[in-house]
Amino acid sequence: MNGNVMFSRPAWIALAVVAAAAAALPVLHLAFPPGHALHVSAYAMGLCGKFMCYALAALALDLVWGYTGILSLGHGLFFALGAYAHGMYLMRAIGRDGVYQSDLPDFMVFLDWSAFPWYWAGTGSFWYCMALAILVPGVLAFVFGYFAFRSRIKGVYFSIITQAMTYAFMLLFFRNDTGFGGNNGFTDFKRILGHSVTAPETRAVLYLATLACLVGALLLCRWIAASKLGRVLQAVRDAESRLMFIGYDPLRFKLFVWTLSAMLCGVAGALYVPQVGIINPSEMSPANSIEIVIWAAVGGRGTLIGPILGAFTVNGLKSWFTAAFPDLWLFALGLLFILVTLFMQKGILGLWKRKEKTAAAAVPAAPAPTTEKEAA
Amino acid sequence: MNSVVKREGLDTAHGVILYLDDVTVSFDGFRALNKLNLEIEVGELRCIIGPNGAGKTTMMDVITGKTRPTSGSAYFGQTMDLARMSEHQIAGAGIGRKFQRPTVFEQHTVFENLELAIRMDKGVRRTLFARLDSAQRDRMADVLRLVRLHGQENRPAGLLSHGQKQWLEIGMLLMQEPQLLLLDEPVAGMSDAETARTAELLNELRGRHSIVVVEHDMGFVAEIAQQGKVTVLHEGSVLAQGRMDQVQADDKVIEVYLGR
Amino acid sequence: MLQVEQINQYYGAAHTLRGVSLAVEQGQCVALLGRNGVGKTTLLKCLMGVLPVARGAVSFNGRDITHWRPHQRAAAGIAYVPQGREIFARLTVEENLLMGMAVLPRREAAAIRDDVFELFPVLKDMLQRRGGDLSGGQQQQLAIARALLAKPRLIIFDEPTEGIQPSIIKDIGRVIRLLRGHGDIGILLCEQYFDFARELADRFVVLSRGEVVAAGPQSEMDGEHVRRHLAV
Amino acid sequence: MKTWRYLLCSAALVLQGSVGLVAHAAVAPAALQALAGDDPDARMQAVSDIAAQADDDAARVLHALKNETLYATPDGKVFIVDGGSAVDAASGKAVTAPATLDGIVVNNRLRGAVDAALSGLALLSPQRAERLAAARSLQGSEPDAAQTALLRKAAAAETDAEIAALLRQLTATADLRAADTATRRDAALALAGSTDPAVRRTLQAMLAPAGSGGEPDAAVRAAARAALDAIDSRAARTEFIGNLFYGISLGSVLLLAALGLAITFGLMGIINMAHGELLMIGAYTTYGCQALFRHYLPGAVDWYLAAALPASFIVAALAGMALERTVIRWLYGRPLETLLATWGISLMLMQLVRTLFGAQNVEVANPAWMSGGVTVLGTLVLPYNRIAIIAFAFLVVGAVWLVLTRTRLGLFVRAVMQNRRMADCVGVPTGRIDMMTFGLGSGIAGLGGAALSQLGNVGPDLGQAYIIDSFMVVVLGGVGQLAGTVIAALGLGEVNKLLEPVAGAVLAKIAILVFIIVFIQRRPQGLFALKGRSVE
Amino acid sequence: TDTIKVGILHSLSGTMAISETSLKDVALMTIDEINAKGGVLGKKLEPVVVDPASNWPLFAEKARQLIANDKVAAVFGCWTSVSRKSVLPVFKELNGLLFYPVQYEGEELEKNVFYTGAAPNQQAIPAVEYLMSKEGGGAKRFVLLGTDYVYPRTTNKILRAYLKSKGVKDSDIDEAYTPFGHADYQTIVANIKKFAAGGKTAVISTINGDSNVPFYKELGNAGLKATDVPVVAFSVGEEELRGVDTKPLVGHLAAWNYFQSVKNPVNTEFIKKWKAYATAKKLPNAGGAVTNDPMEATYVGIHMWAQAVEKAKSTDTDKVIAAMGGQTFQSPSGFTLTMDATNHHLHKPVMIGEIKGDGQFSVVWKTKAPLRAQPWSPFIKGNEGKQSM
Ligand SMILES: Nc1ncnc2c1ncn2[C@@H]1O[C@H](COP(=O)(O)OP(=O)(O)OP(=O)(O)O)[C@@H](O)[C@H]1O
Ligand SMILES: Nc1ncnc2c1ncn2[C@@H]1O[C@H](COP(=O)(O)OP(=O)(O)OP(=O)(O)O)[C@@H](O)[C@H]1O
Ligand SMILES: NC(N)=O
Ligand SMILES: [Mg+2]
Ligand SMILES: [Mg+2]
Repeated sequence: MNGNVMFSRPAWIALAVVAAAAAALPVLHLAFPPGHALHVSAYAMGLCGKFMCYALAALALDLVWGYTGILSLGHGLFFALGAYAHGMYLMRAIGRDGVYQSDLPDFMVFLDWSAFPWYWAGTGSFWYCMALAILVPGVLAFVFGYFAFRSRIKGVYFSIITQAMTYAFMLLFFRNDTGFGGNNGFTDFKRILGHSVTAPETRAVLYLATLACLVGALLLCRWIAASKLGRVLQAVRDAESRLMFIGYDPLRFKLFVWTLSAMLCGVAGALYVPQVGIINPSEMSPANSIEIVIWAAVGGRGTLIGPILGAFTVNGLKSWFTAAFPDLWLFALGLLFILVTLFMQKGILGLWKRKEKTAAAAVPAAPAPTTEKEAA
Repeated sequence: MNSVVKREGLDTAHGVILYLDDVTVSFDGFRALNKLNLEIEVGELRCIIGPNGAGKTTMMDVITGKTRPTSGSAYFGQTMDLARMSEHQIAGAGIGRKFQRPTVFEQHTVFENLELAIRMDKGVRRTLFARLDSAQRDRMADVLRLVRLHGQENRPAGLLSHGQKQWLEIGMLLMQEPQLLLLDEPVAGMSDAETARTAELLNELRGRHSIVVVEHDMGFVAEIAQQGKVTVLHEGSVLAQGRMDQVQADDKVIEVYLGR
Repeated sequence: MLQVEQINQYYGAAHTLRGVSLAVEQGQCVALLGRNGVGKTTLLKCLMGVLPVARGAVSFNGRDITHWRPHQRAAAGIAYVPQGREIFARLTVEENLLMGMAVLPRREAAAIRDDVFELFPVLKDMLQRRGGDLSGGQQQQLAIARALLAKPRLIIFDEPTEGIQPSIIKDIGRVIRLLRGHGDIGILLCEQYFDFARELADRFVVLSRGEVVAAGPQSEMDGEHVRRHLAV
Repeated sequence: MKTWRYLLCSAALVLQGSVGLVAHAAVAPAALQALAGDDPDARMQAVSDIAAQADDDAARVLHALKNETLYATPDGKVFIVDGGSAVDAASGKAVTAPATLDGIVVNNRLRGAVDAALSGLALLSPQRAERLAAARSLQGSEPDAAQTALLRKAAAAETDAEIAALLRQLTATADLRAADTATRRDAALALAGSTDPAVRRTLQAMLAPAGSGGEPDAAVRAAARAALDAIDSRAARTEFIGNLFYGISLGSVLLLAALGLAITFGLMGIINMAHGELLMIGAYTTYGCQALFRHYLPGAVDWYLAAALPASFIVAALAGMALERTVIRWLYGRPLETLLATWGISLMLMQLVRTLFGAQNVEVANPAWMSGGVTVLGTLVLPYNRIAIIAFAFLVVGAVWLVLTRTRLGLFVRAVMQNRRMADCVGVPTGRIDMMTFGLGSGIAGLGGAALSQLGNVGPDLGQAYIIDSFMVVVLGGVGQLAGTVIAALGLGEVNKLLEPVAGAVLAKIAILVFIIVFIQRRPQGLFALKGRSVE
Repeated sequence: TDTIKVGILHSLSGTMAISETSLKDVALMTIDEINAKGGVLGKKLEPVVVDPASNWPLFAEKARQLIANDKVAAVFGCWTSVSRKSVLPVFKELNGLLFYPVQYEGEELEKNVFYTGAAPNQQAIPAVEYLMSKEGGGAKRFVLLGTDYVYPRTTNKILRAYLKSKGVKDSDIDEAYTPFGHADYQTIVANIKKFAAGGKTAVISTINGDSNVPFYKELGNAGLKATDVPVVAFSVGEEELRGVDTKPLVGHLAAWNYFQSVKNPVNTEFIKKWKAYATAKKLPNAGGAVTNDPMEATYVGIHMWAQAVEKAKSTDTDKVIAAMGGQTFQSPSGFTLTMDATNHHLHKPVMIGEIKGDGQFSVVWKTKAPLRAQPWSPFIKGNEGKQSM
């Protein structure tokens, strides 16, 4: 718990090893021809890249949920907004190669629009869109959070309004008139900064960028969690009112992590969209946000590494199951969630930690009144 | 312990640190406080007693911003209108409080509980970059010893016993270095010996901080009140006020509170 | 009636109770003393079944209840006034009192006996208020009233005077004395307020670091070695 | 126009009392052959010819045509086939059905003609209900002046006030074309009470500029304008009342969907993501009951709901109790973990249903007494199934309220949910109460599912459609507040339905969500928040 | 290897499972059928089934997995347009082959895709023509009602242009959309009623998926009969009607290129095979198994692909594409369907059916011969130059 060291030495080493191994994938992908024993397929690399985006979202969620006790059922929205922001650039980058050979994206031509709506202004610039990918979720989170935290909305009340928010955005984005491609969203991207999105080198670079962002975000979150601010956040989670009486303004702290977390999610979304090749409003569906929560819970919340592990585990299993047992995989996944909750209270990471220090098990399950607070 | 640092904005020119003026708090028609008037002087140690439900805790709630008065006003110093300040602003302005039911950060260690309480700028940026300096460390060590939790500093506070939590909360209060300390039943659940220790501690703090203590333990009250004022609350307003021996002899007080 | 033999309890790796034994006889009041954090509450929780015991046995009226659930113990006639009151915060005072009679048959549990209102008149005025809105002392009174309503054979008090105004402490003392006077009720009283305990107790048990370090009849309670264990 | 011709010839025949006289005449084979043929106009004519016969045989053939039990051989012989038995339509004799039979195709045009012909036959039926239905079915088309006489006759013969009024309105429509201005004006005024959309059209046409087919006489125009205004203002009122009703109806659906959750989540604090699947279990149980009735008690199939309600309660409650004992009981005090586990349960239950019943929806039919609706204020149809569901929702709420507040069990439930350990210490068997409470919540969800099956899909995704709304309702009302849940459900239903005509379904839904977000800002603990210390 | 792998990419879970599951099953049945006759090029077909779980990015991932890892020769799959859009880039990049069996909005033409479902001119326009005819009731006013996404929106855009060209005024057209999964049609049905008061009205429904049941139930109970206000649907088939009590809906219409009730030997055989398959594989609800248009389109698609492979003597994508053009197949619809060499769409007959009490359709109108698809609808501006495609 305590400590100004960000990681223990073995943890640093483990992180370095895993990061290096992950960084090796694209090298193997490029260096060896398909069929070679050491070749890593575009599929495998793409999968891994996609999972890293998910992991980044789960990590961001963990900062607000695991540390600060704010259960967001709307992080999928921030993720999707980041993705849409980058998607706008990618749509612009298609240029006149679309079906209708217009400067406008096909869906706008189809809606008989003759010019870009105002909010598309400047989206031809990659960096502007990158900024949007961070700022749009950030500003939305800030405004939403400011009002919600100021009104002292807590617990499930907060969770449910975040869910209402993402649901409302989903419906809004489904509308064709909203100007983001309606149900189909954005797809059929051609190039990014002049490079073909399907070129192996582009993929490798995207992959590496994702890896860098993930590691960077992990270090950032870890640093925050280990700082005194991290302990204040945990105090917000456990006894917010007590915190006020020793002079902290929980609003600011909550707003800080909440906004930061939304921005990290935006980054994850921005990295996600060129790698999977599509963004559409179903990414904003409430179920997607719940899934992010589940990755964090499966991996072990409040641990930062846990959510990353969780995102990989759940999605890895899902990818495997949907191909291996297409008819039955939901049983397996459902069962996994139940078993994890029942037998691994601290998620996957808990298993390993338990071995590490048995003493930690002495921490009792929170007593009844506290849990009521959490529930209410 | 070092003396209280003068805080910005607190104006105690008239020697009074807290004014409660005709404060009324009603809950759905029930008046927990009824036109309560109270003044606490700078450096004073005031004991407040009164029957269960007299409104003592509610009074502290009003002072700390937890409850807003239905009518009347509460001022910290000459200028700070407590009814217009939020809880954290009040705490930041220099009012510290120990709750009747011990409330500590259960998931944090004893050490972290004290660390969080340390007096400093409690903004986001400062907190993010905060490092303990050696003076602060020393102070924490002092306080740990004072509340007799040394050796326990790495235990999660949730694992402490009831009495230990009481102590820890007092410790946090000390770390906060407030100008006005509000102690709601500080010795409830403490053994006689511990009560005596607490009395000693308060006597030590006397003069350096203004202190308001609510207690039902008459022995303890007598020990810390010394020749100072004791206020008796009843049904939301002051029933009697005076030296301990005067109050104890007051018929009304005996009737509603002490019993025969 | 209550027999505790060599019970041990652990919080994780911490050995909190180390072979504690004690007994409470019918009509007797036993005072449990000890400094903060020595394990008094833990012991009482073990007796109530809220915490499991690792080793040792608890029997009540000759029956081994070591592995009984709390509600079974309550049904057998043990009532508990916990430290921290544990009021049902969102139930009204009346409902809290009705909960006290959960073990009684429906017929007997229909109305609240008047004797508790005689003892704690304030509760009568506050029947429709939510338990959680009461002041600390009022809640403590409510907790005691709730326990009394169960018509228990053994009452376990964990610091019943905490936060209570002096006149009512006296009343509580009178009640305990009255209960003891009945002759068929056992009382286990954990108390920090030494004078109060000494006045009421027939026997005492002193706990230190999870062990019984002294025990004996009330007459020995002021003895040097008892005081030593209570001093800081 | 056509409709009228069929009606009037048959009605005319009946008026002349000819029904008895022509009884037992066989249906002309030529008409039947045409009916079985390909030429649409010939088929229409055939219906007309058969209707003109206006006897029981004709009625039987027309009914058979309408009910898809009329078959033909390739050479145009027509048979009525009902189950195993066949009747030669031409002779009315029972025969064995030839092997080459093929159903006679009816399209809407033909069906309309058949309906009108049958209504014509029914207009003078001794059964009031049949006459009323017949008179109603005549609304919406315009008679010409020559046909009015017959209607007048029917109206004169009519003893029932409501039917007579309908018929009079029909004749008034015709009078609008009378040569006499006074007649036209009276007719226009008489039509102010009409609810027939066709009347409105006619009146509006009268107000067109006189040159382009409008009414030339100013007084008649004024009368028409007045009648039109009366009709429009009544229509606006009716529409508003309709929206109110739709709101209550939607609210009651939300309520039924959310009520179980108000217990499992509101009271017990379990973030029960499998709540939707408990609804689904209730709905599938209803489906199962319907199937059993269809198979074993085909005569009583309309009463399958009587068995389905208790059955869906019990099945869902048992499922809930099983979940509670195996999974959820380990998670008390860890509410957020319940989200994860119940999500897993939800996935498994959905897949289980997919495996057992298929991914497609299954059919749950409204019992006959719940099909259709009652017409009020002339045009507003309140479907019986909606009315039944509103009533049912309030019944269930009442029952739950009684159980929770008026019984010892209810007290124990609330106590256990607030402080499980202390409830245990005062002697409440908490395990059993937990199980029963979760079972109760689940059972109510099952009831909700049974009710929802009467309105919408019964499929593996049924639960997913309601889960989000259910959570919104419970949270908006204030967690643990039954009254809040009721108000929130009805409130959301109303707001939604009042917005929808203005904003459209999509924007209305978005507006509702924004409303919820804003509302919670004002009341961070929901509509019925507790105040005071007890909340902390 | 001695088998040829083919991919089946239909959602078996999530919201689209309701429609797509039976396409997976019919695909497996068709593959069994081909294998029973000796397979293709002398090799057995080996189906690779995956579940993209109604999740569009997962569609793309699974498509890549099928093509790149499993090396399937062709993929049969997708239902919603968005799922097709999400896999398109993958098929283009890896030069795969997709057979798409569902009616859709057009505005697309990809070399790597063969469209065996209808384009708007093969379904929507004939249906509206029919409604305007005397036989269809001579509708003058139209409610265009759909789920809010691209297929309904595009279809309605085309229909609006078409109706205008037929002299229907804008005030006689009402367009309304509901979100996916919308379940409360009270207001909508009331509005239809109100609108219908203005003259002979027909409703053109592009409501998709789960919303249809509540819509039809509301319609039935609110007393809107098909003889008054007929509803013609483009996404409601025999499979969807299994979840509805159709007695109150008799007479409402659907337009497709195939109905189960079509009478011809090929269809009789097709239905028989499907029922036998459902029973043999113990599919849930096998007793009530029905066929529908997208199933037929799947069936036709797989057979045509097999024929093309035989013709090309290879499973190589480019060779198969070349061989697909002009392939014909005697389909259960009773017509011999041809694959258009230039636009990759099937020539299809159009049929209009009215719902019967037993959940089947009676065909009340059909084209004499298959129509060529116009993926680029002439009713959409900017498509003028694309009519030769
Ligand atoms: N939120 C509330 N709703 C209703 N009544 C309340 C509320 N808060 C406090 N009260 C009532 O106000 C009165 C004063 O309570 P308060 O806690 O201030 O008493 P106190 O003097 O601190 O008593 P004690 O010595 O027992 O702690 C009590 O009668 C209590 O029941
Ligand atoms: N849930 C817990 N987990 C671990 N340790 C605990 C837990 N609860 C209490 N302890 C520890 O066990 C010891 C005994 O606690 P207990 O509450 O029984 O003390 P007590 O004698 O009742 O003290 P007090 O007089 O302060 O109430 C204390 O050191 C406490 O820190
Ligand atoms: N293409 C469709 N029906 O979405
Ligand atoms: Mg108090
Ligand atoms: Mg204790």
